[in-house]
Amino acid sequence: MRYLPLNPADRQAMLATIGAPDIDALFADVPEEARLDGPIEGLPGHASEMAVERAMGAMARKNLSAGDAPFFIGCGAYRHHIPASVDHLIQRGEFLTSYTPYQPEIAQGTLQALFEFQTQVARLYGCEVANASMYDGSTACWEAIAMARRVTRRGKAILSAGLHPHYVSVAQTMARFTGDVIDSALPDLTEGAPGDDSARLFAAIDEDTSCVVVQYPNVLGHIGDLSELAARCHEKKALLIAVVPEPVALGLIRSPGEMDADIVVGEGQSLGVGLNFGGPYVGLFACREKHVRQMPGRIAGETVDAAGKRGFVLTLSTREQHIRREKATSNICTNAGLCALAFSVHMTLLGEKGLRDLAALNHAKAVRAATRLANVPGVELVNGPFFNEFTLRLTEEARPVLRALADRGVLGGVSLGRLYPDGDGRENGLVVAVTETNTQDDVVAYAAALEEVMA
Amino acid sequence: MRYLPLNPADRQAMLATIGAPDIDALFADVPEEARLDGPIEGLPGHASEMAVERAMGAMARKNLSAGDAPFFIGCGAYRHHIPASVDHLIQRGEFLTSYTPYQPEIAQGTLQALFEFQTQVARLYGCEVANASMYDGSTACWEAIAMARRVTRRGKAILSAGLHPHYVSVAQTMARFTGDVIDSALPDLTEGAPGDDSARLFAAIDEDTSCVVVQYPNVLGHIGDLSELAARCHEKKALLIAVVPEPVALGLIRSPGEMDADIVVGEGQSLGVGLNFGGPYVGLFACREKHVRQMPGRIAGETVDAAGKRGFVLTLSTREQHIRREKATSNICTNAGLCALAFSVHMTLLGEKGLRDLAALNHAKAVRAATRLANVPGVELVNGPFFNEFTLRLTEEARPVLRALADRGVLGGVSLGRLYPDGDGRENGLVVAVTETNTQDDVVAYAAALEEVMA
Amino acid sequence: IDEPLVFEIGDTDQCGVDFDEAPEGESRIGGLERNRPIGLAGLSEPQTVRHYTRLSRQNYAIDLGLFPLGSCTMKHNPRLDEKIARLPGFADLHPLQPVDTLQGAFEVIYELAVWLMKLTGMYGVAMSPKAGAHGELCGILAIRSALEARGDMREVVLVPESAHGTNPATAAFAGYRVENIPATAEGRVDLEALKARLGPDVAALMITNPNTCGLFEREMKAISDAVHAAGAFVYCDGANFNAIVGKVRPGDLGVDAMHINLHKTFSTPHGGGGPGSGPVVLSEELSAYGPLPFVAKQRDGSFRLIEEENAAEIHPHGFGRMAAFHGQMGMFTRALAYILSHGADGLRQVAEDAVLNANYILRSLEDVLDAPFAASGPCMHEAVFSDAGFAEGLTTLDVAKGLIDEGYHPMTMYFPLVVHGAMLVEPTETESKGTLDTFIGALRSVAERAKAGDESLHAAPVFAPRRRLDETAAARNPVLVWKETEQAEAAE
Amino acid sequence: IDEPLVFEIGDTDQCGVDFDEAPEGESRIGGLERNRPIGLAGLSEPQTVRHYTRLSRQNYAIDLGLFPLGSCTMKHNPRLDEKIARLPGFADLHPLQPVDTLQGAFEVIYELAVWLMKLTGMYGVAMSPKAGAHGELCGILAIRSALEARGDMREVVLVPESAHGTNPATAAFAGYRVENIPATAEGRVDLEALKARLGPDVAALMITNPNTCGLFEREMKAISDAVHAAGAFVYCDGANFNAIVGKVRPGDLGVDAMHINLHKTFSTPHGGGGPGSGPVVLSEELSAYGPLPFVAKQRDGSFRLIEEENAAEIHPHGFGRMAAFHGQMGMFTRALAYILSHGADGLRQVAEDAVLNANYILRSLEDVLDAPFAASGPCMHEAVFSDAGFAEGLTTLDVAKGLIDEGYHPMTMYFPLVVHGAMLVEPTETESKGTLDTFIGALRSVAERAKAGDESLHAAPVFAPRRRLDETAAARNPVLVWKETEQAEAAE
Repeated sequence: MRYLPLNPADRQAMLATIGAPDIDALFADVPEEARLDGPIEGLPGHASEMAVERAMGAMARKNLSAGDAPFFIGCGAYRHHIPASVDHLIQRGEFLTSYTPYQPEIAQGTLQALFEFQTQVARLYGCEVANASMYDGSTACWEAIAMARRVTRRGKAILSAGLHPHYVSVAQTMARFTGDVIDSALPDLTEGAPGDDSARLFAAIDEDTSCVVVQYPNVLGHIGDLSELAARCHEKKALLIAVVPEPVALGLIRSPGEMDADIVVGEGQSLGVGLNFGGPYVGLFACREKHVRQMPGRIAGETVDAAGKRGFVLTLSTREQHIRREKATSNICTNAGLCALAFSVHMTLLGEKGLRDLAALNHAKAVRAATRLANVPGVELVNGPFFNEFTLRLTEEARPVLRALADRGVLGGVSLGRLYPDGDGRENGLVVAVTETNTQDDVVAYAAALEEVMA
Repeated sequence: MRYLPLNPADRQAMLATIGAPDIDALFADVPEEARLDGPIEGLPGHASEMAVERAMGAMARKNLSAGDAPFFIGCGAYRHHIPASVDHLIQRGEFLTSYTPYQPEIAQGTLQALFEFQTQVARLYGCEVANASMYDGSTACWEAIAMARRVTRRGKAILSAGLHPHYVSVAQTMARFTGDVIDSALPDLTEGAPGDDSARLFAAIDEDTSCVVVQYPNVLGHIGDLSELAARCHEKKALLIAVVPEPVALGLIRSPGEMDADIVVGEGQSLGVGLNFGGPYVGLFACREKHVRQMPGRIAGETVDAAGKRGFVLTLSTREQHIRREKATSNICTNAGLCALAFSVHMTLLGEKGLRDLAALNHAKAVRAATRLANVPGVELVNGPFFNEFTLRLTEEARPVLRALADRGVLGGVSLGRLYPDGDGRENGLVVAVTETNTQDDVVAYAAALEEVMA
Repeated sequence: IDEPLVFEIGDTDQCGVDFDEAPEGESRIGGLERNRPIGLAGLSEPQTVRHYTRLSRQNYAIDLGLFPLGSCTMKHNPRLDEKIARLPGFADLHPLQPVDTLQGAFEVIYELAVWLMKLTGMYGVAMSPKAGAHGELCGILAIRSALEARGDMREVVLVPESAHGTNPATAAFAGYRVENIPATAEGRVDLEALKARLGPDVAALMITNPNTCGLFEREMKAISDAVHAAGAFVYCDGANFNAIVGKVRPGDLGVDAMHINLHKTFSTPHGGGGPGSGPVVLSEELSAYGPLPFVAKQRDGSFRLIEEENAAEIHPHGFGRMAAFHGQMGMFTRALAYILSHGADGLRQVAEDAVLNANYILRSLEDVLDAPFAASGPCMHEAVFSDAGFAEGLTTLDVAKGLIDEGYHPMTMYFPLVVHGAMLVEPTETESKGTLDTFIGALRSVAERAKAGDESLHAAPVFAPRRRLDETAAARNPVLVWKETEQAEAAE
Repeated sequence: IDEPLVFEIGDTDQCGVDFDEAPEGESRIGGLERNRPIGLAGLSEPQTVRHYTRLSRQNYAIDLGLFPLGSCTMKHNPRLDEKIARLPGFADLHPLQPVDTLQGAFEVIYELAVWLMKLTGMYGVAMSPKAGAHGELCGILAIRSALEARGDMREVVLVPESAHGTNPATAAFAGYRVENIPATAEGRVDLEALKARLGPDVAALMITNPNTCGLFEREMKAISDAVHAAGAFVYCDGANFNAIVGKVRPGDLGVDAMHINLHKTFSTPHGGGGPGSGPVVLSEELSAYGPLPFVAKQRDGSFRLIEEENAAEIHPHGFGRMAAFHGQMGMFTRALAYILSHGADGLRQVAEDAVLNANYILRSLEDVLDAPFAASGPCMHEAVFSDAGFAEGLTTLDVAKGLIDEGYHPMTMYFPLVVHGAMLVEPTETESKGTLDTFIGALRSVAERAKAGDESLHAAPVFAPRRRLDETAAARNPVLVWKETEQAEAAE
């Protein structure tokens, strides 16, 4: 057993010190009838590293990796190029195998990195403060709704039709038990900006509204100015929560904070983390300074040590479960520390110039791809403004088309029919994401395959 | 330029400090007619990380990786499973990006690891001392011959027919210029133990002989006791140099040092390093303590610091080129530090028990494979004793057979015709290596393909 | 040893990434261009590597030494698992790819699920929770769903005094009122007190077993029976499963739901605070309410994904999603690699060695440190000590910080709450006897100083990258992001 | 900060690797079984990771800070290159696979060769030398072969006083007698002295350009002409090619052979002392004698390997192998990734920034440190200082060790030999202005202490993992391997 340093002689010596006749004596408190007397049957024994690598490698090879096909899937998780140095750095044992930094004197590496992360997130989102990460965008979104309830002491959350349906589902799950009221709607592909239901939102805001939740860019790729929505919310003393699924967008377009959103949350996976089949990701969470004591999750703060030297600590922990128990702002404990570090390293490599260049490149490639794909007979681009993701309306159901594209080696996007199984015209919708990783060859291959399939 | 931190403003400020009008002023000493006035034509400009990864990845995919086929090639480089932790550790920036440890106060990590490496190599080889590595086995072999010349003040080296022909070639290259006499022979497949020319060696040793060089296991996989050869060498005051291409063998079979070899050198690639298409590898070099001042290469030694604490330094550097210049024992400078570390980490993970188990597993699998392959009609096993490599004699030329096996997805070994182009029966020889990485399925696939090809 | 902030050494023009050229074309962002600087400092790659490498060296980590954090199970993280998780066939998959391009991914999830169910003796498992606390929430939501399905709207969740903070927080987050159950003097749940409190308003008991005093709840079966008899459910906090994996199955003790912290028992790296992963094993009754999505194996050996579009038919009572997508795939691959490496025999050995190591520490130190439950029988994976016997003015905190100067991360402090000045030490199975002996010597020496009244402990640590940090000032006047003005002041 | 030796913490039964079970069967090792213990200590994986992680932290490295080692060119090592080198399509190839399974590997070698030839303006390149010194040997052997082919058995190689030690050692290793050529006061080769020495016994001049005084040999063309006129060859030590890559081609200056240290100019990591890689570019005449094997591109775009079985026809005059197999593939992939990343424009920028950084250091410190060649014009990639002006009893060594306490690796000391107490500082292009400024401040402060006679410098370093180590004792009584007895003594 390569991971277990004790050998039989050690074990004997230690049992002698303990004064136990054998190892079973140490399990004496386990009721004998429940104690297993040997390895569980039907489960294999230990295996060499080589054997495990072979078995897991075989499973890995049963999947089609994004890198092995022209790849256009987004919808809340985006494929970007991550510099090799990011992974190198997060694999440093001192980051990878360290604990939550409750002992700040020997955790300044993690703490300073989190402080830098918070600063980056706050600036990217145009907010005053940010926390040290959440699980992912979807849970950050619910936590924001719950926070709005605490801030406003109201229980109705109005969700935009452009909010990712998984995020809506998470909110509905939780609200079922907390008693919050969730006012949601499904996106309409047939008129106006897709998924932009501002009129509905304006009309729905009332004195019971804790918050309006709007996604930017939204699930269909649409982007629109949030300023008026923010004003309408604030008129009724409700909070505006903006959800940002693609942080790269904010290298090009205005941040929700600048447009006066109160809480901005989102998914950070695009930078540093990678696709990972949906997890682990990293939830970003930022808000106004005045609301910080209602914010969930860990927060790093600056202070000094006994010698007057600058240092960082986890702070405001009276919001947290390990101190406040049932009165905590959230039950979150372990969050996404290493993913936050990866995000922050990638952001540091980019800097403002790099983020802006990256965003411009994404947008330019997306525009070119959208134009090309919309030229395919039977395909129509429904978006007005968008960033790196857009929605196509086909003359037929999108799901079988995607299936046929996959048979031709193209991963062409997400069918709205998968996200919204109830039809109503959405089944013809196809959401396509384009990033800097897509070559012109990819676009050509996609268009050719789509023409063939739609013919 | 992601690796260049200076920006245009920095450059201007620095030129001002220097007092140079522009960068070209700093190249004033380069004759103007030779100075290039722009990037060299015909060469591309800088590229993104993603583009480089794509280009290099495309080249990588044009090769058939050993892991993607039943793989039986050895002949001086062996495919073993390397634990993932080895690569993790050698990628620590403090090891990867550190310098030769000439400043021992801030290089104890490297120095202690080298001291441990030397101890491991000396013990594995059954010798008193070892150095901190050579480039590879072939150059270590020549350095041993040159060292024998210095020790014995004689100039004739007798090479066994079982010595790897590349090693022979290196010795011949160098001897052509140094004036050493190289007495070599080609292996005979038709009688006795393959490549074992002890009778010829015994007969050739004389008063001019500086050394006899014998490989163990030899290039055809044969292993034999070296004790008598050592005695015969010592009778004539010549040195016995043993060359070990496969360190794993010494987990099972007696070390050359135990059989009284004077210098033991070899290739260390099997442990920690990997195939790497032939390099970088790591040459191992061990000898008697009394000859240490004639040993080439760097050596780490133990000492104490000004506070009396144990520490390690590079020592006996008066043998080396940076001190002794033309009187040095060798011109070697940079050696294989990181590969030596990888070897040492792998050896530490194995320990004696692991090395013995690994060797036993290699041998058992090789015996099983040899038995199976020798059952194929037209195939004969020529070895008596062997470790994990053996030679088959086919009823036809081996090279086209290997070619046909490769077409069937099996990398079946090395044809002797490739190593010894002059024929004489050797062209029917096929050297096959089997390690712990070969499954029974691999053997079955090999035998089936061979039957098909030989039919 | 000071490293400036990125914002102090970088600037907004510096960049460590090169890009391909952007194609020409119109912009389609509808006038939403950024019109103000963002303020993100960049660094070239050499500067970035150096910044984070230097920062990293201010951390303590498992790779550097023993981490005696009770209840946190900081064990060795195999590097094989890191390699496996990075295979493109796992790491470079999108969660919304067509399902037939993901069969290997589903196989990983399914295989891991089978192991978890068999190791715990449970019927089902929800894989998507993102961390232990999220798993607790999932389990409690399943319990609440089951009760609601019975038309039984209970309001209270009982939690022992010694529980992790996440337990009451979770219950509250799920809309329950929390009540505490006391412990006996020997450090276990007071069965009689529990029975007395059980009633028709109690939805569940959240219990930790082995508990946070390091003891196995001997009467677990009786506890479960009592809870069930009252129509409530038993939620087990699986944080300490490492102590019993392969030795006893929680399902055999009447547990209805239990989360498993993959990073604790199955060694996914803690990463300075996550990511975690908290699959929840569930009884047959509760499984009906588990979240979407999940993986099902079909007759032909292929895998099917159960999500919204087919759930109505196959999983009609599920309470919905806990999170977007499938859960922490990166942790699943690591955990499965770990599990396959150990196998059933190795996992059992894990529990035995973890318990052996903890008892060795307990018995090696009980002469110098007060061990309140030393007489309660063998400890499981962790040993608890109290501050009884320390000289006036010297505290558990001082001992913890003193341990830093001895080269160790401190033990868990002031938890569990039922022990005064508690010190909870969990060595795990991946520490050698030699390391334990050295650690025992170090803790003994610090403990002796605390008992002798060595006031110099107040100054500890002195050999760490920082002296004691002022946490009160940090909370009173929070500085949570870097601001330019700060830099200007610092430069003065 | 002390870490015991593996042999002190491990034992021969401990193992950090698991194996599949060995198949049953007879042994065929002919009675050669090991019959004595080997004495190899093992560790479990957790112990191994910790041992080497701890050891690593006693090293200084580029990832931690500036490495001002003149002539060694310690620059940033891109992590992309590490990733590329580990692609199974490169790392998991055997050198003796059938050649049509290796076309991508040959493409890497060929493409890199083309870059090296174009960057140097040379006709051919031998790729197989394993390091710079090995490349020198290869070049000198080619020269000797060419002379022998002419029937011209010359005996002497001329080497400037300032040359690297490998130059004379190589010439001697190849069977030549070495004679020194003096330098002028301004730090360059004395052309007149060279001309005076040239004659029919001189086989080659081994020159370094830019030279080890950090200066470009202005009269390089005249030097080459003189050497050629005498029937000899010009070997250039390419260690300092980083200063001029993309700015001037050695081939245009009359060089006949030059090795390129891939780890210096093209940033393969130094790794604590290798592996290096030393391809040698050659003139057309010398190319005919280069070693086997090598790669040739065929008309159809495929690649062919020239080795023993076809060499008689294609490369009849080659002098044979320098080493087994094809050279340092792992370094080729890294260097090519680096070259493609920079491109022709970026490599030119590399040289410019390297030279700019060095001149910035030279001019920022010449007021406090004696710069013997300050008046010789701009320096190239490195700046040389002397110990002139240090107080009695304080030496370059003291300054170097003092620099360690300031957090830096020392500069190259006592080299070149032509400068008294030489300090050779090469910052490289991958250092930022901010880092240079801080370094300049640190070196200035130490230099001022040396001039002021601050005796406390003798004690430096005091903040490093070790104080000054006794190298004399180490050499006088060499302890080169660990022995059990030592341990016993240490334990007493």
